[in-house]
Amino acid sequence: MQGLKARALELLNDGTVSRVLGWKIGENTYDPEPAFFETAEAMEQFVYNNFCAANLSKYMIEASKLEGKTLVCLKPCDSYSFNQLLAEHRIDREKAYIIGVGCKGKLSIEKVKQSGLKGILSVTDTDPLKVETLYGDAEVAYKDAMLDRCHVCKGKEHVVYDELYGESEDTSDADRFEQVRAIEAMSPEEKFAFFQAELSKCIRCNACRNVCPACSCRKCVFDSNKFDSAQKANVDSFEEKMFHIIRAFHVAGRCTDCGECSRVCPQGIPLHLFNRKFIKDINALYGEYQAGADVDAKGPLTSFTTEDAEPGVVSQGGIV
Amino acid sequence: MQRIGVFVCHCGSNIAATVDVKKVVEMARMEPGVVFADDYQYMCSEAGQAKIGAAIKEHNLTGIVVCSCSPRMHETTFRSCAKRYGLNPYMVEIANIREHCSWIHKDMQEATEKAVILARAAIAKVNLNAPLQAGESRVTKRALVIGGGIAGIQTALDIADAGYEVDIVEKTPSIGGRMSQLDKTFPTLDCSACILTPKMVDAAGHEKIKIYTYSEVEKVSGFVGDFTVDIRKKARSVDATKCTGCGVCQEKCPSKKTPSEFNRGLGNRSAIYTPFAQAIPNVPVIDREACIKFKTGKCGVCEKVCQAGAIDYAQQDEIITEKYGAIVVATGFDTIKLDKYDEYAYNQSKDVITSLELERVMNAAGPTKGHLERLSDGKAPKEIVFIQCVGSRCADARGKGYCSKICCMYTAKHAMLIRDKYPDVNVTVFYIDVRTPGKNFDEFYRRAVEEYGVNYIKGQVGKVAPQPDGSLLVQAADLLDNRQIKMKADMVVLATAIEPDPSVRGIATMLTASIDTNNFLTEAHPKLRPVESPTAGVFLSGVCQGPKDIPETVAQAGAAAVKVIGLLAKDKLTTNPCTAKPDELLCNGCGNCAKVCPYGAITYEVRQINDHGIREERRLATVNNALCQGCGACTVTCPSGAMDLQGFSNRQLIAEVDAICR
Amino acid sequence: MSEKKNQAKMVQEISGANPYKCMKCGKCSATCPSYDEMDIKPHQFVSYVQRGDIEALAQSKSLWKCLSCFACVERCPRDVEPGRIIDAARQIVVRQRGGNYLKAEEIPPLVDEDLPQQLLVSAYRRYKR
Amino acid sequence: MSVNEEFRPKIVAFCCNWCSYAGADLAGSSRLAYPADVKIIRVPCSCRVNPMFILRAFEKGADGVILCGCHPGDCHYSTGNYYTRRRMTMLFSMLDFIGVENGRTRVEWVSAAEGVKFSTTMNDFVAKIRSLGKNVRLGDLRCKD
Repeated sequence: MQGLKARALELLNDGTVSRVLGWKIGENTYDPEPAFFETAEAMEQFVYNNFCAANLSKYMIEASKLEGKTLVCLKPCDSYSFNQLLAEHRIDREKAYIIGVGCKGKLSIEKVKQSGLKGILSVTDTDPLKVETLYGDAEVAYKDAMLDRCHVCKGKEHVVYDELYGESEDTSDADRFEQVRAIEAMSPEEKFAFFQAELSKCIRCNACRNVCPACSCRKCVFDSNKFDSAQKANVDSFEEKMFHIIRAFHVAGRCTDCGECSRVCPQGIPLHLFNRKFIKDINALYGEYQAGADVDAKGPLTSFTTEDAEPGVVSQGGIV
Repeated sequence: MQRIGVFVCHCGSNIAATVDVKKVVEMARMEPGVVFADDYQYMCSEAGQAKIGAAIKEHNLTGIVVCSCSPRMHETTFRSCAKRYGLNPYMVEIANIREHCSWIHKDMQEATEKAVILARAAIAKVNLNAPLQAGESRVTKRALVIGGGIAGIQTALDIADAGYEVDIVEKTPSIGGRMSQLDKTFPTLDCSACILTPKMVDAAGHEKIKIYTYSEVEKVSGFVGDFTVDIRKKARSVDATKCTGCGVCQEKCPSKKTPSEFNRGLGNRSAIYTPFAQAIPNVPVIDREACIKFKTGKCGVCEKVCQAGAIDYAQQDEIITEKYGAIVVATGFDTIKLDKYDEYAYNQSKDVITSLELERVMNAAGPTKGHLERLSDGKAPKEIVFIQCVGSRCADARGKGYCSKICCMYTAKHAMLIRDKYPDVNVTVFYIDVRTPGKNFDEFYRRAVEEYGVNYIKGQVGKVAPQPDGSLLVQAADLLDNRQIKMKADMVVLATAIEPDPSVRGIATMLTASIDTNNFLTEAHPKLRPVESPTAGVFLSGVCQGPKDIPETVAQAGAAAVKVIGLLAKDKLTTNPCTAKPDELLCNGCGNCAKVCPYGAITYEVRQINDHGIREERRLATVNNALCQGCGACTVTCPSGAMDLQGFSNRQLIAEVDAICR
Repeated sequence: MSEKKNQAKMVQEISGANPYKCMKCGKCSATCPSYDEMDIKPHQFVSYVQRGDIEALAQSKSLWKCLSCFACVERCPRDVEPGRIIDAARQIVVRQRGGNYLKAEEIPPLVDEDLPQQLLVSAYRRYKR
Repeated sequence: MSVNEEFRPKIVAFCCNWCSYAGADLAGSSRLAYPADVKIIRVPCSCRVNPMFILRAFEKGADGVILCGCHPGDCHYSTGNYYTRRRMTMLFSMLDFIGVENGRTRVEWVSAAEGVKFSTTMNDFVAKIRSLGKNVRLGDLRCKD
């Protein structure tokens, strides 16, 4: 981390970049948050540890409007989001100096809590995690504290960067579509019950939308009057019901499966399932597609072939 | 708030018999924005339109809803009516309570309820309508005719005679089409070539007509008044500017075993060939598939014998890009394949032929020099059987569901000609129905029976079986005599169903002209706009639109020409104002809309904007209204909803949905 | 529903044929190998069904002269398939007589070497499900 | 009579102006009946139909939504219905994924010449919706217990 900080400071000091986009120390080891650093003093607060899960690419939209270059730290999976934003002209490559930072799987305090520990005072980001609690010390295996998304890691490669820092590790040890398949196998009643239970937790805090690098519209359709679907207050109930389906549809073919939506949901709704379902369908019907892998690729919903499957495929045994 | 007038049409009894129009009026009055509602016998009539006009003035209407027939029928009528009375034409919406309601429902209460809902949806939409201004687009004063048969030639001549430039694109090496293959024509029995050739010559010599033979349309873009077309001029391997048409090359060409397309495969042609003697242009082409020079590199006889030095083996396909204001499709027909009709032994016996093949056999320039003879052994037939409706009027997948229309008449012609020239030959025609609507047509058929002694038997043939002695056993039932017939014939002629030339499918796709399940092009209205495609600027001529004979084809060709002339006579066309429109405050500039635009109408530019006090440079989508055709593909691709479609906006469509589901 | 109409409906149901699609082309009669021995000709079958006169059809010689060769079914341009109609009429008669479907295993012992092949084929066609 | 026969579903049919709306007109002028439950909304092209419209219809009480366009390859705008095909496949799959009966949505290609197909399609779709009964699953999930 010190090496990364030193390199960032060096680039800041020699004027290569005007600011650094990274993570700031939080109250605890486990809650670093995204931040811009413009001075050496501010850089004192800079941190990069195994809890730095936040995807910083979306902040580059605002950073692209600022004078000078912004140094941005991107993990391998974040670099896909960056590329996708680049493909959609939302950010300026010239305004970014990318340090591709190494990642060995990011940790989640929620996972630590899920292991049954209460009254957590401090936690390390080591393997295993050493946890100090009101009730004594404990250990949690690294893998067990890792975010779900890291179990289906996209790999060690950064798809875009100016320089690399640190080692990465492919932490995938699970089938990416396993959960989607499990739901697909349910009866309509079970599916409905599952999503009813999950979605009824939603409080429309918009955290998923705000964090999502694909949800980067200047003004969300749910906030505009273009579809008579505006206002968070219940003028009508339309947006409440359809928000998540529409959101998933709007990012379909553009979502890089970064998993931020599920990570930030205060209610723990597995929102990534909607996106993964679309990704799985797209892969099955229109060929393997990873948003952000190639800036020049044609998106699956902005292209077609004359031999595409008919929508009736859904009722004829589903998309396999 | 709009001030809306609702006008409910009785359409005589077409609507009023099933829909309680008074009730619709009454219910409409209760809808938001409605300040006036009334009904009338015929809204589209002069008096009906005057009623609308009076209401616009009297009630100061800002929008109107007409509950009547399909908007495809009278939307234009009511829009111009509104315009006459000072209302923007795009403030008019139609509730289709005839085709979509009164004509399909029997129960009055049910139909009335539905009509009320349809009216409500239209009212909800008009509440959100905004006045739109139609733009203008230019008209390229040149027409393209695809297909150089009698339909295409006639259309081109008529357009050219009116003073406009016309190009004909013909895929074979010569214009002339199917008609050039025919021997005689009904009901006058004049020689087909004698009446066609002068037209071909006229077309070739006309200063306004340019003919591209051995060429195909490869790409079409643009829209009415301003099409851009790529024409592939296939390499002829002969320099048309040097060739004198002497024909020596064809005589000397050593490769003479290619079945002649012109003679329907009944004779052979050389590798370098003109399809027939009167071909226009009289410039041969080298069939590179058959040419020894192209296959082995050795030969070059034609080049050696050509005095003019016209042979050019190195010639390449050429792409010509040209602009047109109108396009006429005249791609014609072919006979269907008979592979699935084993019972007629077409593939087993050379003596079973199609009627089109018989035309070639009867023709003096044909494979038998006009002698009626069996193709198997060259013997003169004594007994000829004609079978009608082969593949026509079939409900099964083997044939076509429609009547091919021309077969009854040409069979009568064939029967008559044979009996006239060979009185000792017996001619039997097996028919299901004899259909002869047309001037002098039934008289013609009766002459075949009464004067020429052609034996007509009602009953479809069940089977044709080649016999060891070379004859053909024809098995049929005489339905009027109630007896089964087994007769020996020397020759059997099949009145084979016709179908649109297979090339029409690709052309229709390029032109986005709609096509029916039989591959016939659809007309804009089956009765009122029979020579226009629903796609603006595309017109139909000849059999590509439906089976028809020569007189009908020529008549339709003229009609299509008149429509083209009417279009080309205009200097400007008003464009559809229902185009896509981006909201610059919402646009992300992400580029997805341009990816789905079929017209390349969307571009991006960086502009300074003021977003509620924030001034910044943004990359924004811009729509070219002259190019946008208003499909709306971009509106759904746009994640922020910045792109909307005028006349069919998100809010308008949602209002309709809400009104229907209320 | 009258008995007449009922029977006509039954014929349509069993055969799956729609007699109203017939355009009276006579290709069935042209094709039929048993034409001369039939009193009601194949192309007339449909008229009897249209009129609801199944009784006459049931009484006819044709019922037992049809070989079920299905040449008419094969060649009918309108998918009316008179062979199926006569077959259906035959089934109605058979059912009335109390005879009904044979089970497949009951067939071999009944097979007589002198039986015409057509009969067997027709039987198999009818009993295949 | 069973309950389903008395149930009159609300059905929204989006029809493209060039093919399917004309097909519906042809069904009308050919007097080919289909239930009055079907109400048609005219759109220029099937690709104009935003999934939001479909969800909106369900939310407002529709029991079935059908989208009709030109046959693939015959789109008046060349390519519109190809995008429709992908979009609707995705949407329908998602609705199926969350447990909405997949018979409630349908896409059919109906040309201007296919009045018969339009009518049989609508009859068939209405029968399907009647058999599925009232749409309850696209209600507000949070308001249900």
